[in-house]
Amino acid sequence: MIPLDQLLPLAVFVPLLGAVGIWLFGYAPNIREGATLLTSLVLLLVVGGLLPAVLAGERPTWLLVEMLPGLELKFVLEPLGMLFAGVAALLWPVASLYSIGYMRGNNEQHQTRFYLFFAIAIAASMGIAFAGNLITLFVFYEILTLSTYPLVTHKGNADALKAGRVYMGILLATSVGLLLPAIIWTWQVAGTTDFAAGGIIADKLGGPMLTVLGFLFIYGIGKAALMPMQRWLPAAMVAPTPVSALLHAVAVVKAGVFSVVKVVVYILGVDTLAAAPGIEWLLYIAGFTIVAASTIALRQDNLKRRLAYSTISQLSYVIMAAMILAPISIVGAALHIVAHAFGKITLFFAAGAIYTAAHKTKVSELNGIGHRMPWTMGAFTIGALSMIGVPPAVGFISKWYILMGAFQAEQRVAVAVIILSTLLNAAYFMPIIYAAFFKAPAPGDQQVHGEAPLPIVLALSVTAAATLILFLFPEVPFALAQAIGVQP
Amino acid sequence: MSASGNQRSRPSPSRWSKRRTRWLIVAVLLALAIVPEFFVTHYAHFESLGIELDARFGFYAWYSFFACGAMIAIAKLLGIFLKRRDSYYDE
Amino acid sequence: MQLDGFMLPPGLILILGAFILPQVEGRVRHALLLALPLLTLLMVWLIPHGSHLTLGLMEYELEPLRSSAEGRLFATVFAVAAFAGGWYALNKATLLELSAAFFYAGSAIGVTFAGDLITLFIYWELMALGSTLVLWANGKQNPRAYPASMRYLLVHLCGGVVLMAGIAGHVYATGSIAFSSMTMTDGLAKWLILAGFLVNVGAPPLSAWIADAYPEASPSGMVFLSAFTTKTAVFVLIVGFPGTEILIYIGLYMVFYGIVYGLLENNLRRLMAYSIVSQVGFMVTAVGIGTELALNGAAAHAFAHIIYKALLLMSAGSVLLMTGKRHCTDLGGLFKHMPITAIAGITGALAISAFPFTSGFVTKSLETAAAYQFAATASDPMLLVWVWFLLTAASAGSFLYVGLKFPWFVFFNKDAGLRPTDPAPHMQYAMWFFAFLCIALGVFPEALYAILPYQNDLLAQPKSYQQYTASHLLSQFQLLLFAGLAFFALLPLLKQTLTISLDVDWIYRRLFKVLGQEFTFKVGDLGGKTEAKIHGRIKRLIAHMHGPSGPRIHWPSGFMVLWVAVLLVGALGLYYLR
Amino acid sequence: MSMHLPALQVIIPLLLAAVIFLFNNARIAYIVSVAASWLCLAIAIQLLLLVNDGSVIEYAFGGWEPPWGIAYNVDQLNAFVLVIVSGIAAIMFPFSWRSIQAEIPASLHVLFYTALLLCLAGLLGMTITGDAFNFFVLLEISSLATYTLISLGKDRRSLSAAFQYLIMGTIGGTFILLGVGLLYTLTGTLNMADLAERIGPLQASRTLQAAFAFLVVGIGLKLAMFPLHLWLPGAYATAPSVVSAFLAATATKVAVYALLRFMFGVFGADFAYGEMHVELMLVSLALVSVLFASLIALLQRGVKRMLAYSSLAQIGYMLLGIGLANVSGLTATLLHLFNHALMKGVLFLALAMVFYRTGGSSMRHMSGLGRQMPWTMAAFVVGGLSLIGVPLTVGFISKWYLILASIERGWWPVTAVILVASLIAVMYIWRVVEVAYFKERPADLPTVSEAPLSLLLPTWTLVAANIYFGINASVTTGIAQNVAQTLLGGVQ
Repeated sequence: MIPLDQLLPLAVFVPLLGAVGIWLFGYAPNIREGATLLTSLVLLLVVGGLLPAVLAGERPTWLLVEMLPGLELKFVLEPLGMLFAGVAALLWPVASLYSIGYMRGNNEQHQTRFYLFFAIAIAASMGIAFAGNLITLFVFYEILTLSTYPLVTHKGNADALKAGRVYMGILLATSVGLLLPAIIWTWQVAGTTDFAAGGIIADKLGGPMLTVLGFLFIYGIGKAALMPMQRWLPAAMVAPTPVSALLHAVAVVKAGVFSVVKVVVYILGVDTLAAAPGIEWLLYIAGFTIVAASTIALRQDNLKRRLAYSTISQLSYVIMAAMILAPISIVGAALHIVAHAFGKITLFFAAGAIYTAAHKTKVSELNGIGHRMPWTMGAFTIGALSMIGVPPAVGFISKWYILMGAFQAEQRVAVAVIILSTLLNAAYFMPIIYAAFFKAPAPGDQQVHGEAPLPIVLALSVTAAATLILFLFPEVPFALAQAIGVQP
Repeated sequence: MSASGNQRSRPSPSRWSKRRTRWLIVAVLLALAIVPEFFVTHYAHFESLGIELDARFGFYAWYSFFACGAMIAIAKLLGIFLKRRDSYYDE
Repeated sequence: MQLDGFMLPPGLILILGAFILPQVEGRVRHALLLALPLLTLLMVWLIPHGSHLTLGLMEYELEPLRSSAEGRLFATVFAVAAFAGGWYALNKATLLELSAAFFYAGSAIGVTFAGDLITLFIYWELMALGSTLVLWANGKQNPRAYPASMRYLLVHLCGGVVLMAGIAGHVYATGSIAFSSMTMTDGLAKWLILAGFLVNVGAPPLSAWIADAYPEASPSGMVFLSAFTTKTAVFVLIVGFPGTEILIYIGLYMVFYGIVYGLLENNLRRLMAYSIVSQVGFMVTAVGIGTELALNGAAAHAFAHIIYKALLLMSAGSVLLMTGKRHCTDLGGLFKHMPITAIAGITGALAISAFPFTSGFVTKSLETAAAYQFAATASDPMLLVWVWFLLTAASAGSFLYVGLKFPWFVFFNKDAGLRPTDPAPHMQYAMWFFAFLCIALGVFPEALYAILPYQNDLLAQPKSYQQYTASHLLSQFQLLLFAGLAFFALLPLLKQTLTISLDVDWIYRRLFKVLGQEFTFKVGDLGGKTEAKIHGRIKRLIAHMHGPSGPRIHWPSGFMVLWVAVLLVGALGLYYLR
Repeated sequence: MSMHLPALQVIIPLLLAAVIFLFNNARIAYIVSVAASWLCLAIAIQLLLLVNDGSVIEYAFGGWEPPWGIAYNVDQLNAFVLVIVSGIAAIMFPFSWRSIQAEIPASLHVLFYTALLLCLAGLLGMTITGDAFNFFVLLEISSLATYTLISLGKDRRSLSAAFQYLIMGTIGGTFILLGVGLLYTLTGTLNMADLAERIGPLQASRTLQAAFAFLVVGIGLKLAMFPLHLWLPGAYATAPSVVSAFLAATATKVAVYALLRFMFGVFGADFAYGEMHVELMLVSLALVSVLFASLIALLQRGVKRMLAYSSLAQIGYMLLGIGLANVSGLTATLLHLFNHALMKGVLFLALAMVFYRTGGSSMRHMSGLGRQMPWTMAAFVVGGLSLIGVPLTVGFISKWYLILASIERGWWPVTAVILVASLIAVMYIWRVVEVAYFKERPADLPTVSEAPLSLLLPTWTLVAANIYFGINASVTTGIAQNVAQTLLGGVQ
């Protein structure tokens, strides 16, 4: 049995080792894919091995290197990070399975590069999840941005290039332009960047300056896609679907909102922040983002773009939950990271399955497709229900805690936003479901295809099932979410 | 009474007789409903509040008639503002 | 998980049935369609009162199997409605509609057995989904069904999430998820819960969804739809908000809203939909009064209403099915051709009008009785006086716009030249069955009284339910006959036109659309354009600054020497002059 | 032997320059130069280790004690710079052999190595000397060597660039000489340590102020401070690739060191900040320089010229650090001396490899190279990321301290300018990345293969250094912080 504090860095190094393996075996696709799958399973074991400890209240620490005097790269195991890492580690094997089906089904180019950077991105996600201080988080945050750039521009055409520019531009501009000064400022003020329950700012900074710091952090974390920093996300949809699925539904965007929650809970401190004047504007902006992004989603005919805007909206749920600044809403925020991950990856998987099997990308082309691809569209339905927050899908649970938190903090705006956005969510998802199952195919639509390749169907069925199972058995994520910010 | 009017725009004798019998039946029924009023005492529901309107002679008859008349009138009036072509929302 | 004996939530029988139905064919399916509701009914009555099952979800202990008197009453009539509806739909409805309807009915029964708010909410949302599926099932036959269903779904999800918000707030404030009377708690959460319930009950301002969506379902589909959603909402109001005064006003509004819109309506089944609002308004008013008698009245009226409204809709649905016509203006003189349908329709019409010896008579009287019985002790007696007079007038009005209008324009009036026949035998049987129940409940009300929630009250107040006194019978006859007089006397005013009536739904069906078109939301495009503009501007600026040849520009050395001088002189000057 | 290390540091390259000129054999010249550079590095590291505890080595040349003789003083500051300069030389010199094959006629190779060694000797001498006049002499040695090196460029414009640099460099040298002369008339000594002692009581003297102004402007010219920078882009862009790389990584660094040495070692921090308020001038010029140079860099078609402008911006950062006048700011400057040498070194070397294979270094030449020269372009990307300031590279470390300093100062606009310039850096670096990885290779340009190992190896050594000192920056930061504290002394 490997000691806990060594298991922690393994979570980062296993995917990196996998990346090396993928690179070395690039000439033999079967071995290469085997390496991906094997690595993802090993990672799952490693992360799974950490779970009992964190539930038992242990907080193992592993110091990588002292980067600057007083500034270390270090990892600390902690419930919120465990939650994020757990989600990513659980979904990586599934997404790998899916990728194999998708990349082969569509005869994509540069598959080695694809798997290589995918693995690096996962390593970066693990680094973010287990970061023990802001600087470590920032380091892996930037690595994630850079390692996903080749994935976004995978197709290499003019569109991809343009999208890549927007992607890099916004993510780097926010992280370098806002997040970095925020971190340095924090270091200067607090003398540390370690995550600590209750925050490290306390009374060292107050008044409007604290509000400014809050804005710098939340906007600096561009991956959380708070408006008007959201444009990179729809742009990134030019990437192959597995990328959109795992990275832009799970790893990258979740890294964003995870960081937001982490900063709010462990750096700024919920109570400290609540006293900052005007901080509630962040909540209002998040609320606006939820509604506005949903409204835009309504108008998108491209399925992946619709999902992208839905993601923007759902991310702001987490931000809003965090900015409600109530203990219960933090639980909601953490659970929503999990809930949204499983639901949205299912939706993206389904979009990719449709593309692979039927070569369709538009909502308006989906009439009657549910009869051809019952599994895919069934999974899509479950994912959509989870997005709307209808039981028995896990989306209900997170929404429940966000609402409770809103009542705890008496934030009625948040309640109103959730009500409105639920309607909008339904308004842009339900027509797809109806069209797929109840509308007759357009004349001339041959519909000669059947279901997507087996790995794809398998993957999306697994995540859809997980969406339902997590509703019935939310104990583990719930226990982790409740332990966030609590000194063991 | 009927929208498909052009089919029966000219009055016919049979129609007149039909209408007359109909009214006759109605009149008899109404009379039958009023007659027992002389033998039955109504109970005032809000006696304790000093309201005895509902115990008056033939209260249910005239109250019903006028209430219905009023409701039809109000509906007709509102209809002026609220009615739209059948295909209003489909445009 | 803890379970006494082998009891399962009865609603699950129908919900599971919904998934079994597609797996079987022919006779087996027919048998299941009839047997499952009856099995459910049996289960409903086998479960003794009390809570029998706990399930852990999140940090809460759910009680999905709590039997109570109110719940059992509603569950009973839901099972009966599912049975008769299934019978009526037997061969005609699509498989999907049947499955959806069973899912829907099972969820409704689930609500009646919910011992806690979370279970309640879960079934509540499942109901919304199930009922939407019933509408979707008719999408291929009726192109209007889909848009209507989306509006329907959105209204219900809105109600649902408002309810969820309220429940979350309530649970946060009280720490308890128990579903019981909420009249004592206070604050936003309570009002949100009430609002959530009221959306389903068809209360203003969102009353329009009933008339908007239900008529777009198939003939059998609307029978199912009419039975569950609004009545489940009445049930939760009875348990959660007895005696909440605002319900009196809301109920009265609904009563007259239904009558006025019903009078204006030309589409038969929309007329029926408006009458649902009106009738449910009676129940809501009674819940608002909140005495035991009033609650009994509301419960009993809901029971009777489900049956006679289903009967009316079966009749109207048969007409639609056999003639393809849905408007009063296209129909008339069908009595001779569809006698059984006509008899069913007339029976239902009489029942809804509270004609003596029908179910409506005995149940509606309970509600009016509650108004005057409570008046003496109420804090605001005059309100109750108004309630009584208005409800009495509304009883007459019910006869006017459904009791007379429906049979008259469809089965009598002038012959529209249609020559249909009565529908299929199983549909006739279903209608006979409900017609029988309408009369039976009117003649033997004791059976219904025996299962009403507040037995003590009934025994203590003999006068209140002595429906068949001479005085009461006479008053009721007068009320109805003179309403009839008004109907025939003012018939020219009731001339039916091929129109619809505007309602609050105008806001979301027309206004939002227009606004959306006017102010097209283009945030994404706008952002992109601005970005491009800024990008271009920066580029031009730099190019301008750096000269047209860009990188090849050559700056003379003298220029730099000048700068050296400037800098030195500047520095020295600065130091010396300081 | 070890006691003569300070003298050997300069004498070895100086003597060997003469030796290879006499041998007049290119191959021998190359081998000797490489050996010299490695020896210098070894000495520099040894010196740094000796003074790392904060002590100062005083070495009197030829046994003549100052003020008569020339003294070499080694402290942490100049030992640090010595390591930078000789370290870069140790990497660049081996690289040069292959590189100049393609750029310089074979007949000039010996001359090239001679000039190179002279230049190195000059730079090391400027760093190590404790004598103001000796500083001037060594400056001229290195400058003259530099002019020669630049004029060796294949590009015909290199001649005019070298000439322009010659004029400007001479003016700069003259100003420095004037400043030193003024100091001498005022104090009667040329030894820096003595100067510092004697200047103390003379704070209000006009002559002293004039000396200060002449020195700052003169050194400003040498380090290409805005608006005295105009010689730099032309010189860097047209010089042979390896010369550009060497100069970009060392010459301006030594100039910055000179500024620090005079400001703090001679005039003293109190005088420079308290009396002269040099920070106002430095900060305002630095800010303009950072923004202006970054924007111009964005517009360049030639990658080398783009990097030259980027260097101007980076010099702006260093001046900014001095101008911020606190420990973090000076730490940032010192770190950036080191870090910028590493990152620009990689970028210029990568360009040199591109030039070696394709015969050019414009955007067009780089089109589609990502696939044909993967290692070269990977090195370029790492260097670019470092320049942008991405974490785990050295650029991040400098930027961290610079921003920290501006925040400590509470000068938010300065923070904003630093960040904006970083983002512009993203844009100009990414332009190259996109061209290299996404554009197809133009049809008229030949297909090329990866650069030879003898070029890749030095480059990737620097790449590794970029990453290593980006991850484990405790050592460099520790030295820089120590030095900064010493320099600032009581000021704060």
